[in-house]
Amino acid sequence: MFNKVLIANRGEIAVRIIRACRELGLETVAVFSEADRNALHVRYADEAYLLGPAPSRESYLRADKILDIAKKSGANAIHPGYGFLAEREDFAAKCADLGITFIGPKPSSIAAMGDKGKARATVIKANVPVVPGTEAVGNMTDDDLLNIAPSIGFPLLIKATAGGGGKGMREVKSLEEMPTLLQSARREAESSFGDGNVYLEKLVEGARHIEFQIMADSQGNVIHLGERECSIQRRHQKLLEEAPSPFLDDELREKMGSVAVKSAQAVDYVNAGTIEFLVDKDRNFYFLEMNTRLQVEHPITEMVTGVDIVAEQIRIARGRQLSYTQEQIHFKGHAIECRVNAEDPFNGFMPSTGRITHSILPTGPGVRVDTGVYPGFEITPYYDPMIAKLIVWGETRAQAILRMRRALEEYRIVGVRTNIPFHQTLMDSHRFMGGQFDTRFVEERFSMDGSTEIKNSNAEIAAILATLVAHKQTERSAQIVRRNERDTSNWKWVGRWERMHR
Amino acid sequence: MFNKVLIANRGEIAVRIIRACRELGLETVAVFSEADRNALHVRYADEAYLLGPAPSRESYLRADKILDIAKKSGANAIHPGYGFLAEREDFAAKCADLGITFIGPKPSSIAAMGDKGKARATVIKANVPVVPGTEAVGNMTDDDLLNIAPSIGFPLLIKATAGGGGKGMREVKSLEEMPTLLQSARREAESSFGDGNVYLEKLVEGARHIEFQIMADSQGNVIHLGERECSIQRRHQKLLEEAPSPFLDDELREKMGSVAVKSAQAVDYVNAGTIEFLVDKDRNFYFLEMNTRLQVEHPITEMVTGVDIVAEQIRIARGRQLSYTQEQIHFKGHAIECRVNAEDPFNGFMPSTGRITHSILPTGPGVRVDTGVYPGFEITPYYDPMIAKLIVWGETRAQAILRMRRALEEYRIVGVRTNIPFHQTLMDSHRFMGGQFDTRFVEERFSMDGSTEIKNSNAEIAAILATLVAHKQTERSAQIVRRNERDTSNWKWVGRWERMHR
Amino acid sequence: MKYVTTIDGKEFEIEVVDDRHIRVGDRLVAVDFESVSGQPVYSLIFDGKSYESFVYQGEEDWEVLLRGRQFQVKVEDEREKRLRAAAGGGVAEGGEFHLKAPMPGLVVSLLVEEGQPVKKGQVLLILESMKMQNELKAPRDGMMGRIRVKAGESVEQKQALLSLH
Amino acid sequence: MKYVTTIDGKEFEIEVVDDRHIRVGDRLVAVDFESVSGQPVYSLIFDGKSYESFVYQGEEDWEVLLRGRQFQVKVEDEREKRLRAAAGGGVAEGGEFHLKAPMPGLVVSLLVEEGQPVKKGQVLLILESMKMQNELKAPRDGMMGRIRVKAGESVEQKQALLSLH
Repeated sequence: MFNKVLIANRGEIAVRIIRACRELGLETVAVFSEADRNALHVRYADEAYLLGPAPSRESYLRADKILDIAKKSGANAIHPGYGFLAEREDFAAKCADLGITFIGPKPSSIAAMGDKGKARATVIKANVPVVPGTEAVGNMTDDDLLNIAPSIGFPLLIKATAGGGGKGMREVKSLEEMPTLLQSARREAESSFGDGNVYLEKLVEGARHIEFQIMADSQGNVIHLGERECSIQRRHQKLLEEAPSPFLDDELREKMGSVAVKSAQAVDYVNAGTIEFLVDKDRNFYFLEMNTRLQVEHPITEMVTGVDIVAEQIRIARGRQLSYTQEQIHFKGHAIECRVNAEDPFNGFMPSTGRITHSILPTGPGVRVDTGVYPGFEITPYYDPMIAKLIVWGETRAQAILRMRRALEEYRIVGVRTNIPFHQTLMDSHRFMGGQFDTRFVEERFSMDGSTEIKNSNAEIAAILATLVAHKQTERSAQIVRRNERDTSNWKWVGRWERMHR
Repeated sequence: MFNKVLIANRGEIAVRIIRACRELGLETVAVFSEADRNALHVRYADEAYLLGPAPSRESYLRADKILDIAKKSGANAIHPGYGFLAEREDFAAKCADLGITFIGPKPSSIAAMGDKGKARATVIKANVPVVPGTEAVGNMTDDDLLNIAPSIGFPLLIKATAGGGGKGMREVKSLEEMPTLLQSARREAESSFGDGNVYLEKLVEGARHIEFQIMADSQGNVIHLGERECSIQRRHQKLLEEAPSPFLDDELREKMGSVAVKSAQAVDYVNAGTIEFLVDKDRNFYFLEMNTRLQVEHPITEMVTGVDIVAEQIRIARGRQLSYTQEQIHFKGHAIECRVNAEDPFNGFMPSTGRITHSILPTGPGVRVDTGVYPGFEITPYYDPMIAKLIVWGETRAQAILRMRRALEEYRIVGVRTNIPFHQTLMDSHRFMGGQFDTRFVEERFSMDGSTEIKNSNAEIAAILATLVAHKQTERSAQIVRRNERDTSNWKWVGRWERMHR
Repeated sequence: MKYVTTIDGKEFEIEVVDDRHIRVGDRLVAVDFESVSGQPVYSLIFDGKSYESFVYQGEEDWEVLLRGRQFQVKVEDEREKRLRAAAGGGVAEGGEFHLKAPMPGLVVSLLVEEGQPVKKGQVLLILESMKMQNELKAPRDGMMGRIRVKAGESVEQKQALLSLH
Repeated sequence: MKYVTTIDGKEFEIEVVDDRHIRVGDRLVAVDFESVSGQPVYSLIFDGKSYESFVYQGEEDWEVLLRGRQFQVKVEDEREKRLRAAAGGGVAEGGEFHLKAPMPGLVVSLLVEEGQPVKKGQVLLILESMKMQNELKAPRDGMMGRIRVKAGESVEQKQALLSLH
């Protein structure tokens, strides 16, 4: 049984995993790029080793170096977190070869679900409903895809087979625009995953994106921990998740949960995983894909079930049985997660980089913040812009929204722009409060302007604030000019000396 | 029903109450002293009014000014927090006179329990067991007390009748030393509470300090939310609390809980309150006193019961029924609170003041921090040294201890010394882990030195760290000297000019 | 000092009387204004109400982030205001536009050539940053001027990328 | 640069070879040492192990707070060490002791008078700070020297309160 875990990741998730290890009494090994020498995961781990330069390809994606460090440090397990090497079959297989426990599923399960095309084929065999789309598997050429597209019908989606997080995804409205979009999707997929393969899927309109957390042990027990509502997205990037979904009732939850379990069983799944579904207006649901790893938004499930998913992952990897049966999983209250990104919501969500000079975290009852940044830390352009996850729990959805609202109001981050104002505007949106949204909501029916009434009532205050700051600045620069005058007086005097004595 | 709440307090508890109000949709009014202009409670509240200079007597104890501000701002309720005006019958009565809801018990209950001597008499009538001591009520003279003392027996405790938090408390070993100690106890009581009255109580040896949280509504429903173990104290100041107590079983919990409820009923109690008990080695328990207010350590009860005590206080004050019956209160897991004080544990717990220049809060699953400070805030000598409460929850006591250990390790506060190392040493103590402690543990059987084995293994690292810092400093000052040499070169040149042309 | 402060075309006349008082229009009001922790975070107590805000200097105007809303605020003292009124207030519309890199990143591809006419909203260049492909678009119709970068080139924030006539 | 660093009487010979290497005794070891956020917080990666510590300059020695333990560390370069050895190393024991206020506060009462003999541990003065009455005691036996404060007086941190011969 392992006792030292290497965390092959960075940022908040590396910190999250270190916490779980420490609470289980396991030693931790961090790896880091040159940009991350002072990152929190390096500071919190028992050991830390440099991987290489900042770009991921030269650091966090260097499987060879990571395995060398595992050997050198004596780490006998690796937790991959999400992203980077988390869904790389070859990496999981190499760990096994070296006698290192990969804290995740078997390589074969990663392979079966990692290629999204293959995954569809696999679950179709297990009678799991899927979104209509390409069913052939493998390297389809542009010609193949252009031929098949009309039979699927428009609008449709081009998706990266190795994909995730909306990267390499394009929406296609007509056959005419498809060649260009295929090209750009492949380009993005190649640059994100080193694999330019894509497949097609019918675009389900008015759909919700709802996923189920499953946990499976090596004794063959598989349970689900309920769903997460992930429809609040922008450019296929999740921005906010909640559990439970306001759209599901107990009956549908049970039905989808058992399909999720069946999907996991279809690939002999072990450890934590997530089955993503699309749910249409009429409550038909379709398997989208399986994420064979820990999910960014796992904390909301932890908040409503009381299960520590990362600790449970580690226990499973140590060969233990699941700590819970399906009957022992109870849902209590409502949890919401806001992803705090270094992006300017008033400027097209443009990424923002720079040094965090000041920060105040919201705290208090029912609030959890998972973050890897702190005052003094530099946000670089090399990695994902997500700098924190703000998670709240409330007895009801309404209470959770009120709590999230006050937590967002309390949160201060200075030095980079963040999307906190986006989340604040969202919390004030009547459609969001009413649970009336689908995956297009943010892009199509949401505006950062919010209520003009509220805006007008604060305009005078904004005017006063700007005026006072501008006034302060004018006064200060006047003082600097005066001080400089004094400072240079000696030089003037030297000049006079020169002239006098020339 | 009120809609705007004035919070007559400062620091973490003012922030805690503002959060509860905001989550209930109530407007908040902060009050502040000159030292607290930039305090978090001022920044977070909807409105804020200056009370006066830093000393409490000129600010947070100015009931008259606070009531004026309530009128001016239209606040129709006041939450007193703990300390300051929280247990002042006259203040609660004045609120009622002005039609302002006092979020707490009736003035008569405060009076009945606020004078500790009267409280003993009241509960004795209700057949609640008390620690042997003075039963007469009122202003006992030193002579009265010296006469009674031998019949109680030594060692005994002198306690302030208006007291709380160990202020004005003295332990007396013999009649000879009693006059001096009476004098100093009265002096401290006078300065802390404006009331120099004291009473006597037998010192129960090997005792644990265990308290019960009760909640009562104005319809006459009274429930308890279980106990808190508060035996980890130093100079009668609580340092760490946990729930449940490792010393209690279900049977004793039920018995003490029903006595707690009976004690509250004896004074027609409404709102949140705490019954403090001493429990001796043989599990006999004695009523000590009732705190007729929100308690510092209320969050651990919130963590194990899921009840938001402050929100419930507000609901009760609005005339609502309790949200829970006794049967609906379930205890889940284990919670621990460490009080983080600005005190140097390596220097006799001397208070430490100064500006906080940097801070990183521990976060993640099961961790809550209630604090009123942030980087840039100045810790002044005017108020209580407690700057934060670190609270963790775990499925078991062992898990809570491991989680607290990792949270303490993560916590960074720079600018003032804190007692975090004390808590770290405590978490490593085998006696603490084994639940084997009483109220004397910290003072008599605990040392900050901890295991010498661990200390030795880190000594080399400490030596390296100090050497590298010293080396860096030497290098830096060398550079400054060199830079100054360059800077002054112009002046030398002027000197030369002068000499040349003289 | 008297200021004319403008938000969305609405003007506020604000006079800073002394450290503790301002006049808004005709009203004299007590203000308690502090910057927090030496950061561009400001706490304002105005009429008893407690506000906190981030105030940044933008390219031209001040940006005020208050309660989740952003305000573009122009602050001018009386003299500036008069000067601008005298100049006619017209800001040149048709001049040359210089596209600068809004963040550090990698130029993934250039979608236009020098001398080519472009339409408002047309994608000119793709910049990869933080693992996202960001499309930089033309702010108006025009003709491509000088292009200063090549595909595959890394650029710094604010580095000039290309011009539009 | 070579240093002799002492903790609890135990000496460590540490040579700073360059920015990335030190020699501890005979061992040459790679170190990665950084201060964090410009604070007296230091991150040290030594032999692969990651340590973080607060390092403060105390009155005489360095104070290192590491994993919940505090170490008093004396760092001397070789030259200082030799000078001290030559001087015999004896620090005067019996000299005058000046009691300074360890924190700002209010002198509640003075329990001694000038010229009075006092015993080690005897309470000399009560200082109220942060709502606590703090007893300041004699560090050794001696005779009271000059008393510089009165009861009821507010004092600053490090202000001289009284002397002990």
